[in-house]
Amino acid sequence: MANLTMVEAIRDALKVEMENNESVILLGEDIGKNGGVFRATDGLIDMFGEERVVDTPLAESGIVGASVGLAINHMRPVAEIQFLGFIYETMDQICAQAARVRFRSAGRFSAPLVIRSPFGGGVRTPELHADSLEALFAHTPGLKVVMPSNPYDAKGLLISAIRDENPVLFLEPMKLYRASREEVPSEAYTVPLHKANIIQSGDEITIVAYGPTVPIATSVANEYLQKGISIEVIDLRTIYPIDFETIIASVEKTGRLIIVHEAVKTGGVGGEIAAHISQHAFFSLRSPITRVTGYDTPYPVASVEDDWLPNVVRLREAIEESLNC
Amino acid sequence: MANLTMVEAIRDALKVEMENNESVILLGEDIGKNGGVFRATDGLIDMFGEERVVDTPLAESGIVGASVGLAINHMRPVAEIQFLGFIYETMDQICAQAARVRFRSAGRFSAPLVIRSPFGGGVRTPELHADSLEALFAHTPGLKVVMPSNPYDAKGLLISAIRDENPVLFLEPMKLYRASREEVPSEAYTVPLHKANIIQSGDEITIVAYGPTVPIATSVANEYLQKGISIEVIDLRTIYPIDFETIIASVEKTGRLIIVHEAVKTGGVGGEIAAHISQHAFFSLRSPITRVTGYDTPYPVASVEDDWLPNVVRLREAIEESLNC
Amino acid sequence: MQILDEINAPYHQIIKSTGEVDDQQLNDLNLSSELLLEMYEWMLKARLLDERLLKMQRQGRIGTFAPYSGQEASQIGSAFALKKSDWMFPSYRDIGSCLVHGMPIEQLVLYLKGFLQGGSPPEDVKVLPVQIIIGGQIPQAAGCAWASKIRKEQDVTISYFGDGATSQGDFHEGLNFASVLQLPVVFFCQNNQWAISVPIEKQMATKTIAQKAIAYDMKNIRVDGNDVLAVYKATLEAVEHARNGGGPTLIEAVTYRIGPHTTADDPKKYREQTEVTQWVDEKEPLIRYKKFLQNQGLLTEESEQQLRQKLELEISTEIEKAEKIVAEPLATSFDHVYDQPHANLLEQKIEVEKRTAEGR
Amino acid sequence: MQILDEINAPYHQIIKSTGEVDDQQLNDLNLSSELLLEMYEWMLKARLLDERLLKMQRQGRIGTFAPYSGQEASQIGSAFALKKSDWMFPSYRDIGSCLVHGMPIEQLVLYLKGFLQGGSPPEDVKVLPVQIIIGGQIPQAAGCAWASKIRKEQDVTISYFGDGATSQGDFHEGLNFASVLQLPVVFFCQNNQWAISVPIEKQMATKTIAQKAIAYDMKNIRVDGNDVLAVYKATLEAVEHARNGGGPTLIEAVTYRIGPHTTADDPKKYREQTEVTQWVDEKEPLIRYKKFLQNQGLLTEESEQQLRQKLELEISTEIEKAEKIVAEPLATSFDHVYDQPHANLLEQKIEVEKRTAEGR
Ligand SMILES: Cc1ncc(C[n+]2csc(CCOP(=O)(O)OP(=O)(O)O)c2C)c(N)n1
Ligand SMILES: Cc1ncc(C[n+]2csc(CCOP(=O)(O)OP(=O)(O)O)c2C)c(N)n1
Ligand SMILES: [Mg+2]
Ligand SMILES: [Mg+2]
Repeated sequence: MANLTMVEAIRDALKVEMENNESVILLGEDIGKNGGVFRATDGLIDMFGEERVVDTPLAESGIVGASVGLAINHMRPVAEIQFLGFIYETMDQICAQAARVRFRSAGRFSAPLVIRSPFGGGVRTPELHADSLEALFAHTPGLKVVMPSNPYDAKGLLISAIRDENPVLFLEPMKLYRASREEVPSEAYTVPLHKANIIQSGDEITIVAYGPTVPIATSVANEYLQKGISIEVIDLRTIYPIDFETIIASVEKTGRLIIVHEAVKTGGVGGEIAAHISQHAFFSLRSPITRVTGYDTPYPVASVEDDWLPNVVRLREAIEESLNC
Repeated sequence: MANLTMVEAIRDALKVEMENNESVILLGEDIGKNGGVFRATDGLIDMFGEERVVDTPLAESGIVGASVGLAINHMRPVAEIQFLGFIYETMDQICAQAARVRFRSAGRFSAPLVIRSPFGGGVRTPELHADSLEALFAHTPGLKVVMPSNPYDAKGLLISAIRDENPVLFLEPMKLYRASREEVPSEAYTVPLHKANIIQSGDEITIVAYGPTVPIATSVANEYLQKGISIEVIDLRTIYPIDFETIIASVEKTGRLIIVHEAVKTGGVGGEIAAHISQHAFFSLRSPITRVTGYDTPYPVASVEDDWLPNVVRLREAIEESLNC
Repeated sequence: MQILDEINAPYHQIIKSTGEVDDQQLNDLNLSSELLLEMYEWMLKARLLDERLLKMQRQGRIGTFAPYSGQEASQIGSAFALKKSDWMFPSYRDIGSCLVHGMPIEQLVLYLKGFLQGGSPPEDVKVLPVQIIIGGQIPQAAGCAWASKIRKEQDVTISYFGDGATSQGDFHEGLNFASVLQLPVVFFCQNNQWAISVPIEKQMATKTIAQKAIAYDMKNIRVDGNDVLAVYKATLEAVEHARNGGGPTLIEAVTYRIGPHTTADDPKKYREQTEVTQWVDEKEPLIRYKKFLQNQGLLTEESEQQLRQKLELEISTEIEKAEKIVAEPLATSFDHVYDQPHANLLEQKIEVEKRTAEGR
Repeated sequence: MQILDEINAPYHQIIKSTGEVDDQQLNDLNLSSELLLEMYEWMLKARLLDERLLKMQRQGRIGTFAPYSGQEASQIGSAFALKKSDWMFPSYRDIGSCLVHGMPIEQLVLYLKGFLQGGSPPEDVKVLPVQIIIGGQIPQAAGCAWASKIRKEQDVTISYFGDGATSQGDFHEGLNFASVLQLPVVFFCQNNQWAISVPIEKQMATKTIAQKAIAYDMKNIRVDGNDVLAVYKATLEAVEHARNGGGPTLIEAVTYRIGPHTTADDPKKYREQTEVTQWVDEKEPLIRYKKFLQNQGLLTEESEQQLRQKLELEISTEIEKAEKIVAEPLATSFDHVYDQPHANLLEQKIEVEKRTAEGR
């Protein structure tokens, strides 16, 4: 056990898996001597050498393309895309290539790779560093998309992702990198993929959150608990494929659902959840499903980003609306 | 007036706009002498010369990147991406660049360009030629996404797109290119963007379709009309921004909604529509909103694609389910 | 640029288009008669298959198909330079290379019929499914070679692509990675002068593709792509260079696409038939090589006829085998999205199975 | 490769790092004393601004910022070669060039404060907002130049980027387009030896960036990027070449990033301080140019002190102006997503305005 921040837990996961499995290599921009711009790979080059912790040229499509080839030829590449806003450069190699190697070859080849990437708002980064782009990948069969919200999950989910036989996009909320510390086992352990986590159970309303919005959801839920209103908070953990079972079970109990994410509203993952639940828990719903999300604009400049992001105020309003409906 | 197929109507739109506006130029792969792989630009090089109908090198990011620069410097580029499956290569230049020029510069610059691209299933194309990827762009503020379902709309919508002050993705359903002929005015005319079209009005159920699924929806609606059940069919026309007003008004009348699209279900535009309508017409809904879409797999090989695509059979089933709920 | 002409000067040929032979190089290559004949056999097989597939396409028995007639010397010569354990990343047009590297004709036909099975070569055949996205396979090939290098295995990876592909960002990123990391990979570009309707002059400002290697300080070879022996020699040199730790090579094989881009294409829209005739007359790879073999006393019209019949039969047998096979139903696809279908996918699979079973 | 050394041989310098001057070239340039001094003034202004911004960042008055100290000769020299009507596509590090081309300091400060107004230069300043996506501006610059060419206007477009950017697909695609279409564009690469922590040897296998132009048959110039006169001369040559219809040029300005990559970066993690000291000692652009001006009798310690004070004052005034400005509220952003907000967006805007008005 060690008391770790999320970014330390991520580093720890990489370390134990590199120890466990020779095939695991890391590649990306500035992940070597520099240890990554957030230090997620700090020190790993000293432990595992330049051959397994590789500073690549500055070319995201090249990084993912090379990872596809590495994975086809039986390595376990863990690539870092320095910020998720740069992932657009790699959409072909992720969505048209990595995600389809297995399908295209009817199972003869596969590309089990992991792409790690930090993202998320509220930390005053330059343009295109904060954008939540998970929805682009939740529309791509063949991929898995995972997002931790705390140090323990981060390590366990990342180990699961590395061991998974499919390409996994592992999205790391920057704001949570050093937001808190938690006891994390030193050895390898896994947290299962496509299994949502009921963080807090409750009867009157269900909130589905993931990554950076989980702390917002739990804090508001605690607030309401004081007032005698019990809210169920579900941390999605895996964004794709979505664990609808857990959400449906919850909504069948509470009859109300709010989804909270930082991504732009239209076309976001919240819409998919709302659509699915509206259909499959139609007769359990007591009020309309609402979404508390980023607005339908590009992620704005730093001076106003806090007004753009979902926050406790907006979540409270949604809860009131839902309860009074 | 001339009796035109959709692809001819598209060519006609390009022609009249090139005549009307010197700034309009066409660029893309094989659009010159070859007239495009579907002949959408056939003959235009003879009318307007090599300077305005340009065969570019084989590089989609370059094509869109150059179009952004052309548009910033006051041209009206209409780029062709040969098949929508290749658009992944250009996601950065579309989503992180074109869509943000105006926002980034607080209105000082803008990039009014059009990207035309054929797509859609049922025509036995090789891998990645049939994929419906509109949802990726319906999550990108700053863009507009347009999709015609008939020759008349194709011309009018494309002219609107070219005249629009914002970047527009204009998606052309291959299957409909030559599926039918229709009287199309020879002169320039516009069909407004972000305005859905009620193709057939009805009382008992609303079907929202767009592009290649519109004929399916209308044919089933006609079938039901014979049986005395009236179905309202809405052709979305613009996929983003979505004309929710029209859909809500319809659902408030019918109480039932089915959305039909070829794209993969999870994360598709149907989810967004279902989510929005579930929320905003919650108390009007008499049965769960359902979606008839592609399955959650990559677009499959040609021998089985017809089983994968939404069709009249699956739409009928959804209607029965909805009516009997 | 004067200097560029020097860099690109060595345009490798062994059998000139006039039929003359560079005896020195031929002797150096030291090929057995069997091997010389075998190469012809594969070239002819490839050509006959191409013709057959074209016919099948016209009859609606297979889908869209990209003929490769005219490029057999490039495809066969290069594939002959590989070991069975080497990796191949082909594009849609590289059927000749795939054949030589062990891809059964049956398999190729299934692919062209749009059957799920078509993408899955036998276990011991290290040929990736053909790449549709122009250039997409290039950084992947670099990555595959990287894996071999990391594990200190001797396998080399070869990536095939066309002149048009050199315009793609992935070409650049892949070559840069390979050169920085000194990977055992061969980038084999068949410059067939056309990318659909776009001639090479509109594709690039350079006279050669080989010179693009200078941007990566990479070994390059420019070779007559219609001279199977020259291609074989060039590729062998590159492959051995890679195997010995020398790093990547860019090969430009100068060749010509005699047929349409695909069966959906009409080249009359954009190129003069005289250009085609001229290439064929002057440089056709099979005619040239056949003449050479005849001059060497290794082939007669008669033995060629026999070979032709044998190959036609082989092709027919394989096609028949393929045509007996039933397409995998849609439901099977669902098993190949992930190693295990997730809950939602399973539900959809069951729906599809039910629908199929009920014949809806 | 011998040949490459020849291609890249002309490493242009006018003022050697030892302080010696190439009189021949200097005379040919035929610059007035005013212009020579003006260049120094801008270099100094850029340097002083850089230092000030770094301080402001440390005090939390602006956000993350990418210092450019050490690159002033490249940035100022190149921008001096432009006409006001030429277009500039800068990256985040090209503040010096932006300044010269008319971007007010006030504007730059607003950008760094994360204010919406920061992205919008005055109407007559043809400088695009700085590009964050490495290489993204390169094909855009080609397109912008293309528009000028189509309309037969005389404007040239310049695109700035770093050594790391040359690895991106967009670099390749942009340069290929520009060379095929013979566009009036200058690709100005500041090779500052580092891409964050990645040294140039890990970025590319080539010794130079200039040689990458050979892949496009493009004019190239390799210049001492710490010699403002050499940079000016090289860029002027490229700009005039473009203006006269000669097509694009790739310039490699060899320079050095003295400071951290950004204020969020700690270079001690990955580079030796001795390397920095050595570059500064041998090649620092301001010191070198100051010496030159002193030798020419155009500058004294005293006049330099006066200049410095003047510039400090100017900078302070601009910063004060900027700091008096209030950030545009979030709601204003909604007006710049489209030319007209659509229905949904308008609804959201009203929600935001209401929220702001009610202080929630
Ligand atoms: C990324 C991408 N863009 C466009 C296409 C459409 N397309 C298929 S083949 C082709 C031309 C390719 O030319 P080249 O690389 O020279 O290969 P060749 O077909 O001549 O063998 C094009 C444009 C594609 N398949 N992928
Ligand atoms: C597409 C993309 N990938 C990665 C980054 C993160 N990043 C910002 S600057 C930088 C290094 C750039 O190096 P170089 O091109 O040499 O320019 P310099 O910073 O040295 O001026 C990186 C990797 C980015 N902004 N965009
Ligand atoms: Mg070609
Ligand atoms: Mg640099």
